[in-house]
Amino acid sequence: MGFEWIKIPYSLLTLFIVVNYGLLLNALIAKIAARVGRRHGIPIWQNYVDMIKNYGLRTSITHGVMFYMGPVFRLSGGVGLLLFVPTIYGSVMFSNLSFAGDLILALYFVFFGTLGMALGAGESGHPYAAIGVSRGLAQVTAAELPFALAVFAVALQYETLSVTEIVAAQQGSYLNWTLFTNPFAVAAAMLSFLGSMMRPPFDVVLAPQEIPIGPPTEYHSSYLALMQTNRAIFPIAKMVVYMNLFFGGAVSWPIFFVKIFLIYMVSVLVGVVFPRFHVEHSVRWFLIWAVPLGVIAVAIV
Amino acid sequence: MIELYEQLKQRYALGEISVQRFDLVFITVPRENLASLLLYLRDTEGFTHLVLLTAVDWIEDNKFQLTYLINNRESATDLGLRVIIDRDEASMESIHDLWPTAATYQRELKEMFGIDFPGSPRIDEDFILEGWTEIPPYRRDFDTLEYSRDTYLERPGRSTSDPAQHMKQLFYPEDKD
Amino acid sequence: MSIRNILSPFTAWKYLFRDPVTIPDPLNDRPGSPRYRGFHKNDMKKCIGCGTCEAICQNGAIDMVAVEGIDASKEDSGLRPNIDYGRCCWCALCVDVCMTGSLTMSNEYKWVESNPDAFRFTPGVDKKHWDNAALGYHRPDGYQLTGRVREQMPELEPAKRIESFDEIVQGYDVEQAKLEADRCVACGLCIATCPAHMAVPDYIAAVRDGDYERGLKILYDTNPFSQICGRVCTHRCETVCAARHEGDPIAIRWLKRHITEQVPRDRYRAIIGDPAPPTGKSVAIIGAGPAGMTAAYDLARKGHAVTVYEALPHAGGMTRYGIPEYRLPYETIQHEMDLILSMGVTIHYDTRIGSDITMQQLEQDFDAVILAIGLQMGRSTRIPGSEHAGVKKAVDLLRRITEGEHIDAPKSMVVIGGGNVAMDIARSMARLQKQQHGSIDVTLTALEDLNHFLADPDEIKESLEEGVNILDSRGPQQCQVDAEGNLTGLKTWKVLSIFDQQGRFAPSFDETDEQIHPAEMVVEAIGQMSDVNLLGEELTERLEWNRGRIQIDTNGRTSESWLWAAGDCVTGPDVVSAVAAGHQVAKSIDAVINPVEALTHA
Amino acid sequence: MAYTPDRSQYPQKKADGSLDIDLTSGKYLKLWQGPQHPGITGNMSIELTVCGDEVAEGRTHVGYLHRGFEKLMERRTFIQNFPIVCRICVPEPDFNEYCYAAAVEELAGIEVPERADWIRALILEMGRINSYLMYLGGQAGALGQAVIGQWSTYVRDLMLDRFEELTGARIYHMFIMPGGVRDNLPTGFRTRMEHTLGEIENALRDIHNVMFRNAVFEKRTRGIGVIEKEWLDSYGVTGPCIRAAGVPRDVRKDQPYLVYDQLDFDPVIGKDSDIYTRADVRRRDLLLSVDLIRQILSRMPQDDGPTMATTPNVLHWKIEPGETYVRGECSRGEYGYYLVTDGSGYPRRVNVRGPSYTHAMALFERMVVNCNIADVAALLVSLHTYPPEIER
Amino acid sequence: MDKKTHKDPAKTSAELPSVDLNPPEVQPQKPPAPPAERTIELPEELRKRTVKGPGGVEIEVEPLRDYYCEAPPTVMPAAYSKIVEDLFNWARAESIWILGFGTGCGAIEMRPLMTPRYDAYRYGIQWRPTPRQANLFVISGYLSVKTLKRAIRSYEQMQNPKYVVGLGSCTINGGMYWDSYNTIKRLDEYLPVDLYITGCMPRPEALLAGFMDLKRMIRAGEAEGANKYAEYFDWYKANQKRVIKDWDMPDYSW
Repeated sequence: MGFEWIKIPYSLLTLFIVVNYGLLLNALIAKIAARVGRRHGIPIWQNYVDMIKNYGLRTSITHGVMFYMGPVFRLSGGVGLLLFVPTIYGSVMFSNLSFAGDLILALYFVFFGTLGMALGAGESGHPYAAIGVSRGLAQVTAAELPFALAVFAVALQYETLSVTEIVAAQQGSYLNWTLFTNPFAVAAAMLSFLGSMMRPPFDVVLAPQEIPIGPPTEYHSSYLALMQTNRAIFPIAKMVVYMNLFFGGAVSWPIFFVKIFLIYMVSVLVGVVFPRFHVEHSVRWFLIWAVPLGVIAVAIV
Repeated sequence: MIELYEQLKQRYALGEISVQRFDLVFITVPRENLASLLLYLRDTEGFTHLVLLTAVDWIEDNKFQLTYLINNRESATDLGLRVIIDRDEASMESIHDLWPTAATYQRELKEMFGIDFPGSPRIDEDFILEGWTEIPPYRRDFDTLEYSRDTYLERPGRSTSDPAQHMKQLFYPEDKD
Repeated sequence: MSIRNILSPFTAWKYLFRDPVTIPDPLNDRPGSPRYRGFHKNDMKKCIGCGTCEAICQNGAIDMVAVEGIDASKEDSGLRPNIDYGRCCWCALCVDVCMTGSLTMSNEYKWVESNPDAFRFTPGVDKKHWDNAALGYHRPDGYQLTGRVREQMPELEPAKRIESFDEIVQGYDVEQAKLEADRCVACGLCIATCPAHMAVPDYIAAVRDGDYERGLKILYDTNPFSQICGRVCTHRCETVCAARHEGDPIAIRWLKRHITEQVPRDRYRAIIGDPAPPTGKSVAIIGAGPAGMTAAYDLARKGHAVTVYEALPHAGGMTRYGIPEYRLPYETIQHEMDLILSMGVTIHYDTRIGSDITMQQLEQDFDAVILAIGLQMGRSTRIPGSEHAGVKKAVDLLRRITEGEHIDAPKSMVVIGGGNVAMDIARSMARLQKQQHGSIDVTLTALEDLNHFLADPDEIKESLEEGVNILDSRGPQQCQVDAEGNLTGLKTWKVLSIFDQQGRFAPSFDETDEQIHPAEMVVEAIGQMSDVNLLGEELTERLEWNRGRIQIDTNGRTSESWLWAAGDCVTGPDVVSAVAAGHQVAKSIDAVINPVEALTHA
Repeated sequence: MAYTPDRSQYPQKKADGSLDIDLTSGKYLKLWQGPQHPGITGNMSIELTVCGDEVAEGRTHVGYLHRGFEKLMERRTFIQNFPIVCRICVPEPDFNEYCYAAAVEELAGIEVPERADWIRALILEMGRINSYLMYLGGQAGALGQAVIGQWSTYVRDLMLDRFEELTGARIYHMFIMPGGVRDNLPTGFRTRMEHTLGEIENALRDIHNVMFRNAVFEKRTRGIGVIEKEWLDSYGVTGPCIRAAGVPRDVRKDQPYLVYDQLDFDPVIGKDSDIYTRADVRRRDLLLSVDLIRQILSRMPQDDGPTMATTPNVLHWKIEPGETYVRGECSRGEYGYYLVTDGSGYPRRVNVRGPSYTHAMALFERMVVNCNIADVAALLVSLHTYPPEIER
Repeated sequence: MDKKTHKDPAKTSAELPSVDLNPPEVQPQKPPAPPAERTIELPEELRKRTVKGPGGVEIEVEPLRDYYCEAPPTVMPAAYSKIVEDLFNWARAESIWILGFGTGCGAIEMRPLMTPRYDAYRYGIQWRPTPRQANLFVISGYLSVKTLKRAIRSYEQMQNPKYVVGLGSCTINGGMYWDSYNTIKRLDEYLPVDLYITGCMPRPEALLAGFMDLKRMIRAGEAEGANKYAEYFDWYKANQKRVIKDWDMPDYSW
């Protein structure tokens, strides 16, 4: 199979749509959370303004090469994740650079950003960033474990490592979704999803009240803007993976938007109303609740 | 409270008593009796709560008055013990071993009045102020207004007139006095 | 970890479907509450610039500044509070303490500026958009930070005081005086109004502190007639007192009296101190009234040799011969005079200038001469019958009473005049009537209506209490004489107006409203004039005159370089004005006859 | 189950009892929380020496808000002090006004009209509600539950509206003056107050459901930050902190001031003395205050009458020599003013005893040892300290 | 371990050519206090020291030089194109991130702003816990000298352009602490202030009004406090050092 160059502009188009959707979705989620707090919240376009503002700041300070590379790594993690999984099933334009073994790559990219961030934040020299990073790594590792198990289960179930094929297998009826064919795997993955979305009760990494927002403490100006961009892409990309693996993918943009929104809402539903766990609590929680589910999922398959 | 005073008087040399309210009495105590008296009051008479420890500067007499206010939670009564110490080289025995929290009060007194409490934890550390170089600010001879005027500049351009002087200027400026 | 504790938090999501509670437009929807302590307002019409707001402000936020377009008057310093919002804490103490209630607060609270110096303004002068805000903090009714009500002065009961010439006013006791002195806010508005510019707030402070010796020192610095003024001063200061706007003015006069009463008389001399060493200059003073004696006191204290010539047997002038004893006991006057004389003043009683000694002699013997002869002749109404022997002049009668002459009190009498002298004679005669006949029948008629009497309201009140029948707005027309030539009464008409449209004295009457007041004696108390015969013709010729009075410059000096004039004879009847004039001439003379000394003092 | 090592041996101590902490060993990390730190209660800071996630030593640093009130008050007259005292404690300023006024009245021998006493009690309870509401938001916020703060601040704001219409200001009310209170209740105040109280009760019901009946919240607060029984006296613990330890100590009940002897209530107490219990005690105390306000409004004199006693002219007010201590039960514990007069127009000495003084300093420094750094913010909040009253 | 002897702060300010350096509207009233000879002990972590690295390598560390940049700030030019600068200014105005540092009592009225009643978020105003990401420093009331020190460091860590709003009377002319020995009187002597909101305490509505005004200034390109700070850096430093008697920190800490 020869590489089709047309895929590159198509992928960039996907990226463009996702960035905008991500920015708007983040704002919408913020508005929803604000609504629970009985207020209106930010305007829907606020994230764009913030980004322009941050890019437009006149000074920025670097603490070293890795400090600069941190957001870049993170962004490439997000972009990479997005580009190597198909966004819209069955669409040539938006299947991106998906290929046979992309599931493994996706798993790698999920972790990649965090690692990059860890290196960058470590370089920033701020003790709270260091604490945040160590918490983040511990928690992400714990949260990745059930996810990996779930992915493993799914891969076993569909006997493929290609996301496209997994999505294809779920087409037809919503009863074909992994959600119904392998609920344990989905449950394990969704618990892990809670842990990776940086929302309570698993946001001890950022924890503004303890370690002023943790790893990104020192990030500012265009670095921060870069991270904001990533914050629009990465969760969406991750949810694309979830959507593809467990919720039957999307065959068109509207379905994509709705599904992503709903998946996002899962973490918000929990996040808005709970306080946060300790990192020990959350690690223990993943190991006690999520990992067994993943194991069961694998076992059942 | 008076009974308690009479009873204490049997055992300790006590100074004058002033009854402020039915539940609040101040007694002057010689400094050497203070620690044992406090211990006795805390352990035997139930005055277990150290409400406050502070000082009053009687600069005219060149004395500091230390006030130890203790409270009996059961009988809901307060007892203020006054200790008069010299203002020069002011120093007093620490009571942080009776109430750990007294260390904080003593730190403040050291910083704000310059009263030393040898042996009290972290007594020489900065507490509230930072890099203070003048005389301790709560002493009466420290003039806060003057210090503030010299250190922190005011916004210029203000002036005021005294009504009487102003009217004099207008109506009878020739009068000397 | 029960299942309830996991599910219960999700109830929070119910608010997703409810409207937010956010205020849609907080910038405009939220006026301050009716009591809100927002930005200051000041009613320029009410503010008197007393500076009490400045005094109470613990933040030093208020400056009193002169404002263009607002002129000072006797009861308004012309200053206005300028508030620094870089200091203010909106505690509203200034509003609470404001003596006139002019200072209030609006309910406006938004003020943003880039320039930090812009936050100073004079409310009421610098126009602000909240100047007309209806809501905002005003001092609530029924509470006050300074006393409003004057301490009641203990006085003899009317029934008792009419029996004798005993002093009516008893004086404050220490407690009362402290309370009264406590009300003073020490704004000092009164100082400018007092002709002698006495340091009123300072001596009131001395009363508060109970330091009467300090108070006495302050008093005698500016007024050697303090004991007298403490009783009979016209106390114009009290008419401009800041406290009068929302309460009674401070009883400044009574506090002055209180100080003089609290210090033992034998301490006075020591407190006031000795005069300066002799300068070798000499001054003659004609008339031992307030003006003359004040000048004598001042000059003697400066070390000049002072000689006073008095035509009557006692010093004190009008304060002694014009004011009845029930208002001002003679022994008080005597003490005051003795005090002045103790400064080294020589006095010659019963010495009349012009007959006993001439002005020319004085001119030669002394470096300067002061004419302080006062107003000793009563004016006449010149109505028909006023030349009758039963028609008397008030000043003459009062002098005779003082001199201890026996006066046959008429059974009934009428007094013409609405001033203090009229009240004095009416009440004095009422006492005599009471003593001689056991009953009172005194009628007092005046042109003015009761609200415009020249007499003190207290005098009027006390006269009424003592049974004097006061008829206001009555113009005297004729003294009725019967066939035997006895005085039978006074005919009066109702007054319609006193002044014409140009403001000149031209009373008009309602002739149909005629009354006859039966009386055996009619006393005219419509003013006094000066007897200047003592000057001698030659000097009278040389001097310049102004409407019948000797012309003087601002320092009290006449056109003759050696002669000064002071007191009622040039300024009109008022004790404290006379005192002020005495100071004035003393200062002027001192500067002239002792220029070096004056320069070093200046 | 979970591994719970005995931490009482840590950090290791030297022979003289001081902590054996060698910063150069690389084992320990110095960590500053504050003053610019969102987890700190106001402008103060704590200097933590941590070993891993565990705090080996904590030191409270205050003084960032020091204005020298006690000095400033010595050069202000008795009336001039009344506007400045409320600034000592921002979230609950009224106790300063009350304690100062009561101390001055006691030494000056001024009898306050009864109506003023009722209004004072009303204001103090309103202030207590505000303070607790702020605490609840802070406690949940310190654990990452932002929504509680949104709700509680909203109802607190409604209460501020009541404050505004009663006293003329939102934060610094300056309403309780030496001599009484400035004014009567505005017309219609009772109705609006009842409405506000209803809103507060609704919000508290929600907060109870979302915050207190919350598995994660319990996980984070049960058994954490326990004040031991023997610390209660030696560290001068008062207020909800001591009541959460099961000691029914409430100045309102023990030494009733104002009109508290005419109101029906029992001190709210807890049992476990941990963060959760303290939060719960405060929540129930808040409800008690709601009830007390209802009692006050129904029992106070219904007509308008004088609310101020006659004082001497405040410009020259002097008070005879004397000294006194006046206390009240504020939302954080015992609040008191020690006032010494010397016969002049100025206080000789004023000493403000805020509950935060002992809680945030000695007690907190003791409690923070062996605490997880993630719990430090929650622990500090649970002591409910306001820095300005520590340093004044 | 050698103690670093600092130049006396007062002396430093006296050496400055203060007249032409002054921002026009802020003239110092009187010469600084006479110098008092004393040395300031640096906190332990800022002193020069030798650190043993892995493998026995000894490294000389001089924290003030190594960890901080002592170069003063520079005036940053606006974007080269007016349209771009206008766009940036618009974005800056619509996205104001406030540093969550409650320096004084005014902090209490910030919380209502963040919460339902006032909900400043809808105006593009947010709070950031770290100075790096914040654009607006609200000095909420009086500043004690001890806090001033922290405020300066926080301010310097913020990125250009940055704004300062003085909240309450105390920032204007000392407020009710005008005679306190521990609080500054004029904020503009130490930091460039864009806007003042008077009141004690200013209500949330007044704060919002201030923020709206600040937005207008930012949009108009008038809020150039950071550049002003850089331009008159020596003047500001001299003022700061005059009141912070124990200057034991780097001269500029970004």
